[in-house]
Amino acid sequence: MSQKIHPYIPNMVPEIQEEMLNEIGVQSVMELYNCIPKELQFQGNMDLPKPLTEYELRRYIEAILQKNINTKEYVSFLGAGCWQHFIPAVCDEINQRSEFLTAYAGEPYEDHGRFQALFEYQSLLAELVDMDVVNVPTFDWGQAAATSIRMAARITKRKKVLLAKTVAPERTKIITNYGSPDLEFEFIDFQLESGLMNLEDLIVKLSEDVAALYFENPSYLGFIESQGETIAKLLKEKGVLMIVGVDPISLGILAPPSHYGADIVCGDLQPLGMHMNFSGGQAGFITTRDEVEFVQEYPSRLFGIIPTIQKGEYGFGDVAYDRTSFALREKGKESVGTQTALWGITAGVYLALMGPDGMSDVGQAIRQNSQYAVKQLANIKGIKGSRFRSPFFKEFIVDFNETDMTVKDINQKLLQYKIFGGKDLSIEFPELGQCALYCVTEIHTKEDIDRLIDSLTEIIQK
Amino acid sequence: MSQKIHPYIPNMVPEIQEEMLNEIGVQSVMELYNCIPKELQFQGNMDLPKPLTEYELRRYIEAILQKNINTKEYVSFLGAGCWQHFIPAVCDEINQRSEFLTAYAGEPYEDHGRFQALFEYQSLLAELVDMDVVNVPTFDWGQAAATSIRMAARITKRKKVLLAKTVAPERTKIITNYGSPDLEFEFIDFQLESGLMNLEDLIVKLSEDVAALYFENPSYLGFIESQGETIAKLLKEKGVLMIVGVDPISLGILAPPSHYGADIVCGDLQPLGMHMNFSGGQAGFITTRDEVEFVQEYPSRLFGIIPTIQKGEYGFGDVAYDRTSFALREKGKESVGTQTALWGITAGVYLALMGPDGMSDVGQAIRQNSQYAVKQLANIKGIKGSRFRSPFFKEFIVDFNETDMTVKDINQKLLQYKIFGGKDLSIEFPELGQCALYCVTEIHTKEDIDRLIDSLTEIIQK
Amino acid sequence: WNEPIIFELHQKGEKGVEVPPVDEEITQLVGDGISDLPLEMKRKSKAALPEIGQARVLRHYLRLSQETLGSDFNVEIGQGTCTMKYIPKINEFLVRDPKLTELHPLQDESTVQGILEIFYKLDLCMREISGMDCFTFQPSGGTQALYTMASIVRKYHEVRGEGDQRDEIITTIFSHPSQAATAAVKGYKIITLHPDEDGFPDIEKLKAVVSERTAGFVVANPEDTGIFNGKINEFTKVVHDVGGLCYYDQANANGLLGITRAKEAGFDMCFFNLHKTFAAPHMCGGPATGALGVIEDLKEFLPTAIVDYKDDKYYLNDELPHSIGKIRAFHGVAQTVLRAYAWIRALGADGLKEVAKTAVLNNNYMYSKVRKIKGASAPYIKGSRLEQVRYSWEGLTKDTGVTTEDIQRRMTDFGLHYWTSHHPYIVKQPFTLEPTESYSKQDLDEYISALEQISKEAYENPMIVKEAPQQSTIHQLDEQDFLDHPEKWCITWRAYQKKVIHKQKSMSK
Amino acid sequence: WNEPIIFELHQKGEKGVEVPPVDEEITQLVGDGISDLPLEMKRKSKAALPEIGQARVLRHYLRLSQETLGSDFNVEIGQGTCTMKYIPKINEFLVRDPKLTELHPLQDESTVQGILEIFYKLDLCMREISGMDCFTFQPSGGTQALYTMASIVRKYHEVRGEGDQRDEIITTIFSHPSQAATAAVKGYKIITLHPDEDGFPDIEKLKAVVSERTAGFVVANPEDTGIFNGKINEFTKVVHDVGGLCYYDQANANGLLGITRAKEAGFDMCFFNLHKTFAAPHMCGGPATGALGVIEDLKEFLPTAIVDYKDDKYYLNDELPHSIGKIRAFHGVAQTVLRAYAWIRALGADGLKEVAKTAVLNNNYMYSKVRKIKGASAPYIKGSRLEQVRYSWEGLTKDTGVTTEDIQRRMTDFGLHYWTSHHPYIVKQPFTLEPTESYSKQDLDEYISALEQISKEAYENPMIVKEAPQQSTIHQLDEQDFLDHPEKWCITWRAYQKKVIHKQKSMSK
Repeated sequence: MSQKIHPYIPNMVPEIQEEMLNEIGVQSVMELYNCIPKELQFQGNMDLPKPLTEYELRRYIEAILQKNINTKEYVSFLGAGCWQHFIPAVCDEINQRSEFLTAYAGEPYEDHGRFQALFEYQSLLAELVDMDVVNVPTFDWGQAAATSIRMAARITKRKKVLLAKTVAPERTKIITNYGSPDLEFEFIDFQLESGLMNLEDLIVKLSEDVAALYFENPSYLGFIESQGETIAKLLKEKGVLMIVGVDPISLGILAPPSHYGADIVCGDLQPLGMHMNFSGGQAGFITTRDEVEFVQEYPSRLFGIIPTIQKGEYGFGDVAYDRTSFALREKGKESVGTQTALWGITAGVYLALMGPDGMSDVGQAIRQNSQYAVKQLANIKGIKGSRFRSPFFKEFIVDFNETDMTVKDINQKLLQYKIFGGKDLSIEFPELGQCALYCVTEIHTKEDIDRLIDSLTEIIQK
Repeated sequence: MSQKIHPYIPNMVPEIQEEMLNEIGVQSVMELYNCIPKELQFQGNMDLPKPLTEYELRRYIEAILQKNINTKEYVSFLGAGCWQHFIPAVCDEINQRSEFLTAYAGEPYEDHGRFQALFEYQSLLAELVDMDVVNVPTFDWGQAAATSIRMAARITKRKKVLLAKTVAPERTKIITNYGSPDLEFEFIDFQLESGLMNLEDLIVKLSEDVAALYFENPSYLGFIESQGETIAKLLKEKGVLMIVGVDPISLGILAPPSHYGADIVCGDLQPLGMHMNFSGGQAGFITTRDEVEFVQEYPSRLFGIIPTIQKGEYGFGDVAYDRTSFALREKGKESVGTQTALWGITAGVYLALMGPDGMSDVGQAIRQNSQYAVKQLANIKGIKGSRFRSPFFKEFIVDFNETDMTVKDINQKLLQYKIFGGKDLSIEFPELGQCALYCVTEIHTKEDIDRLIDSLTEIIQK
Repeated sequence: WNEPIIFELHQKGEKGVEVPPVDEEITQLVGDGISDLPLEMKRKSKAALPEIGQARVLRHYLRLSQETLGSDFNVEIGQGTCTMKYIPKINEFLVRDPKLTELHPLQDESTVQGILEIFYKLDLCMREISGMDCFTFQPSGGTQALYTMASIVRKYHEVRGEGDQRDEIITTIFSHPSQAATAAVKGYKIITLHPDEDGFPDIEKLKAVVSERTAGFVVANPEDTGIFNGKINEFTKVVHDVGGLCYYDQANANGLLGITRAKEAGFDMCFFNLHKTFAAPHMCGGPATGALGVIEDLKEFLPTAIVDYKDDKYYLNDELPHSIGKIRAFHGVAQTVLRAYAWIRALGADGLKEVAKTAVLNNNYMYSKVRKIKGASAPYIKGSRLEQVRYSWEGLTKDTGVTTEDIQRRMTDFGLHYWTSHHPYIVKQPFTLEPTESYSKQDLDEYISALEQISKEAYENPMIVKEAPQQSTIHQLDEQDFLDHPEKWCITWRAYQKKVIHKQKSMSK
Repeated sequence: WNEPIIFELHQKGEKGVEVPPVDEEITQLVGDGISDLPLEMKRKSKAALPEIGQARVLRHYLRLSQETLGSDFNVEIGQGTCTMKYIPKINEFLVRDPKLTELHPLQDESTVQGILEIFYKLDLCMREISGMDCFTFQPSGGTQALYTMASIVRKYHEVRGEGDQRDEIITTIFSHPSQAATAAVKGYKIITLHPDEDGFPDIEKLKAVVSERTAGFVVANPEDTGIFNGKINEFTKVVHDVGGLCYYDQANANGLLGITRAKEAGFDMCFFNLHKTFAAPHMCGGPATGALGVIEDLKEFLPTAIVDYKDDKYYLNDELPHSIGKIRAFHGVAQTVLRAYAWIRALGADGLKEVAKTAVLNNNYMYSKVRKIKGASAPYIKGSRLEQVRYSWEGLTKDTGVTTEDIQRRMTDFGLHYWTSHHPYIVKQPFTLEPTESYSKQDLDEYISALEQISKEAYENPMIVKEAPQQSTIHQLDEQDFLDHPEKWCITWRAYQKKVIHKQKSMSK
């Protein structure tokens, strides 16, 4: 029997192979591998499961995925860096378009649409953060923060970096990984009752060796850092750059960090139209003022708008390409490569749909729903919500210390109510004891929140 | 508070409305309705549920749809005119493309792709049925059959039509509805042990008043009508046209009706790449030889390939447009309008993917799997499968008369095993008693069929 | 793209997709599934389909899709009477839910409660919108809905013993041709009313033709001209008085939602095209739905089954004593039923009324602007317009020789659709525009300015228009008699091979 | 299309989409959610985003999509080193399953067994394909995988107390620039080896630079030239002998699947770009996955957590004593992990080997054909080629003045991609082609004939090429210093307003 031709490999057809081998002037395909010595050639066959036809594959994979329970089936209060938000259908339509899905690295001519869409993303996000320069997206918030910090170190030519202790521990790991061995890190304490930065600690640790301070606002723990202006003033005195990580969906109602003195603003685009995808929806952004010393330190691609020889026509190109590692290899600014462009385009679509009012409405809805949750939680005996007294956005700490139960136990019990409870903080922040980080957004209805309240009440009173 | 602008209605913006009213020269939009007298104007507000935002709508509709149980969740043996087959992902990709999804009735220039895709559909199906003319799809098989019959009546200028009694009763209803009051119908009996047409009855009823005989092959009841050539000979003697309805997915292995003398062949495209969609995937086709008296009687659009002024370039247009009701209103051939073009394009994609081998493989797989099911059913005491002794394709009759249970009861019990049993025939064919029409295709695995066997065994032995 | 015909991509041996394999045990038990077929029923040689790898098939059809101007891509207001409105993407995602796509129509009712609920709830909405008392969603397009109504008319009179006597149906010339065509299929003689000089249907002409032979009266209102017949209830009364039924082509009710209804105008039946008025996509020409509503007295004539609700359960009700039977397989196009319901739910009662008002505003804005274009006019000036207008280039053609067909081709160069008119061309050099509620003023201005520019071209340099398209996918068709001569038309690639390629070859010998 | 910038579509008052409303009871209870914010943290005025109706936003982005040449649309073989293969549509449908898209990464393990199973099973496949012992899918692109490997090298030496001593990483000039760049970020001094005169990496040069300062050696094989280094195991031995680690850039392993593996070549680590070798889409530049495999000894250095399997359950294992920590948030790009697994399952062991063989066959066919084109050549002629080749137009440029950049623009007119090379341009007037296994001979011939025609044009009428593109979406860019001068570059629309529009206005006063 002749070999089966695979639908993905047209040139398996023997007659065609024959023709091609003739053109090349060899007898068999394996002859072309003569350059690989026998001892390097893999002997035998790979031990892989047998191939499946398309229908079998679909049935097989779908059966595996059926083992998952998703956040449509259970109500979820998980956040902590990946959040459930409303995603307009138009976002999915655009990012599922075959053209955008399969585009790679074409030129400004045949990929004009890709360039324009990414330029527009940069421009739209620029309005949200109120900054003039935005990059083509990086991997995620952690990496964006790490790069922002390295940029600051290059700009200031200093090696020391201060991090707020409330920075997401996972991001801290990424930051310090990307920072070592070149940079040194030191942490700034927070106030236990509010989460706010301990300014005294900051003052002590500030010096003219410090390149930058990095903090997040709204913070990983949900509270809003309201001392931005004061912090900026302190930093300025020592020539230290202020880098702020931000959840962009807060910026319809919260002041963007540029308004209280941030030099570099970074964050994650996932809330702006990306499905959670078990964390496959993350994408980082970095924004700065349009100053040459900042722009030159970006490792990322930056698309700029330029004229063409046709009057009135827009074209796009790479701004200051020569700074990148594509051009300069190890002499370039860090490294650049495939990152998360499609999520940039999607975030652009999201912002274009939402407009100024939409972004303000969504911020408001998140605030209101999450405040409602806290208010109702406070009525449950033994639970303190929120633990911090300061205003918060979207996330907040629920304190279970008085219940004599662990967060782990409570979350296990919540599963029976078809609820994913908030993230257990007891490992990352042992000083808080049994606390959990809950997330409430615009997609939570009153019924969803009431169900949480009722379930927790039952669990704790049992 | 100002009125909310709906995302679907941009010109609700009051300032814009103002500008437009100025251009028109009226004070208010309602003034434009002055041509509608007060007594015709609807007073009050329509009593409709309150509007939902996109997210609410999604959650609301998805919750309703969750109440359904689909054929991925239960194994289904239902067919009877709508069948579960393998649908290549490429078919869905193409028919979900925004361009094809939202195209309407553009011209050969701006809609060149639509014209070409439909011309190609016609051409591909023509190869499968081995006929030279294929129409842009009609609503469904029933309507295609009805139109084929009316075409035959116009061609022969006769009024009497013979229908095999094994034609799907639902289609018979459509056919007779479309045929009345112009045509008269008479039924030809079948042989109870085989399903095959009773040729004696046919001979009796044939006359030179008869326009056409219509039968289906493979038939609604699954058996293969093997007397095609004989029937054709009988018809020819009286100048009667032979119209055969066919399941196109059988034609990879079964002789197309043109090979045994059919003048018109019709059927349903749903097996060729359409999801069942609770019957939203149906689409009819009609094919004939390329003879002017046939072509002129099509009511449907027929796309033809023609040159453009650019040498070597293909263009497309409407063949013999003047025969249609678009051009001739009530003098046209029946009527034409929006039918099922997208399913035609999809069937084209399906055939292009499957190729000659794929169509042959799928026919073979259906035959083998369904034969296996019958063989295993025969081992269950009290069940006869299949009831007819003649060869069948995809569907077959399972006879439960000896079980002392009704098909209805058995199907109810099968639901508990997560199985949709075959269609209950006891109403449509009371002469068969408690029989059900089972459907087995290439998507059924041995495990699926074995599960049916095991479940039926348990149910019947209880 | 200059994409070949798919057969030209054939490469023997390539494969587009694989069929799921048959279990080996099955093959052992039953054989190859072919050898035991009756010899005369075995296909002798495989179908001459092309063999093409999956990527190439995909590329082919994707390119063709890009050569198709869907309403998502342009200011789609030039296909009057058929204009598409915005088709919400959310609805398209909803209909792709496997909880809908993978339902079989014969499943036990207990397992399809969700989709039955959608049918039923849409019915409730439609009743409110039209004033009718019960809807069926079985008809899968406007022509089928019209045909169904004609069937109901016949059955109604048959049941009353007047089936043979009443053999005439009356319609108007500016109604869609399907109205006449479908009634004719149902065996009726068609009487067509022409308008009065102001473009209104003429009630005197109606009075002159009604009689005891009148089975029914079918009309659109407004008609293709966009003119609303304010005396419509007098028309229906005249017909009712002689015992006929009145049915209403509301395929396009864009301008009327929440404003006026079939009930108040005295109709016994009406239908809406869900792909026009209720924002379902047209999909290159279907599948679609003509939602058909009737008054209580006619419910028993509807095709079976309709969806009903009792004891907290939705069910398929086929107890309709005088049902005309079936008009389409099973239940209709469920996806489009869902789309329409979702659209109504996104808008609510106030939103629907805004749809109507904005459609009328947009149309009157265009009406005002287009009439100012040199060479363009709108006949029947006295009738005010609702949601669409049939215009005329008669002046332009007289002045420049440029016809409406030339302009149609030229509009392609602007990436815009443009439709002339149904036959017969009562209005000379016609074109029909309908802006719906979906387009912004900026969109309308873009369309208008394209018309303006073409008018300018026609007067200054008519060849640009006559030789159009200048930059479309393809060049001007060379029609000659390739479409109308039986020796030359090629409706399939195989016919083309025989008639053209083979001929060329034999000539070149 | 001549689509404006999205800000130009702004119309005050229009709305693209609505936010889900807050329950009125909630508003009553907690207020408006804004008034109680700290004053200094309240946004003073809304973001200056455009206001646009939904249909117009959709139309805008759909048009931009049509102006983007995805690999689905062309013979995508001109982006050597980055060439995309066929991206199976079935996989795209699988990743849209809400059972994947709606998973939160912190859900209880019992509720994500399905996706963990996919991660684990892909790991098993990758082990077999590479010979490595454990994989992580956290790195979300090739550069991040390379960076992760550099981090592991550092950690490895630190744990052994040689962190400071070993500060050099060795690479080659025809390896991807990211290899050098990422190691530099990790604080390493980079030593770059140039090839011998036949294009092979030079083992003598390697021997000359290794020492007790050598931390690691990173290389692609074959390199961008398409030339395979058959002595690679000698290279790795040289490095191992001085105590360094060897890691392998297998971003593109198209020609090698089932033929040769990292293990046999002596590597300690390797990574595959799932979007190159395993047919995941590139999505305009990510998200992606660099699947990183290590030998058993290095497993404890991987970023946490990896997916493991015990007692019939999949779980997240973060007990890696010397883990470098985290490289990316949570678990990586789960969709692409699923895509790669689905692709492997569609092919099986034999299919993967066919992939490699066909990729090499296709490439050598092109290699043979392209060298026959006037003005084209392939340097380093003695090295035979596997899956790609870096060619040169040096001859053509000398003869005609037409450069590889001119040809790049001209290829656009044929609807084809074409990529020159990474910097530095060691090969003069370079272009790099990689046909992969996905394209048919007919496809390759189409691409080759475009190159032939351009060569012909260059010799006969070079202006056609130099002034290209002739019929692309836009005309030639007017670069001047708009991209490199800080006063002129405009990275956002608001910068453009300030620098260009505002200036124009003030000049025209």
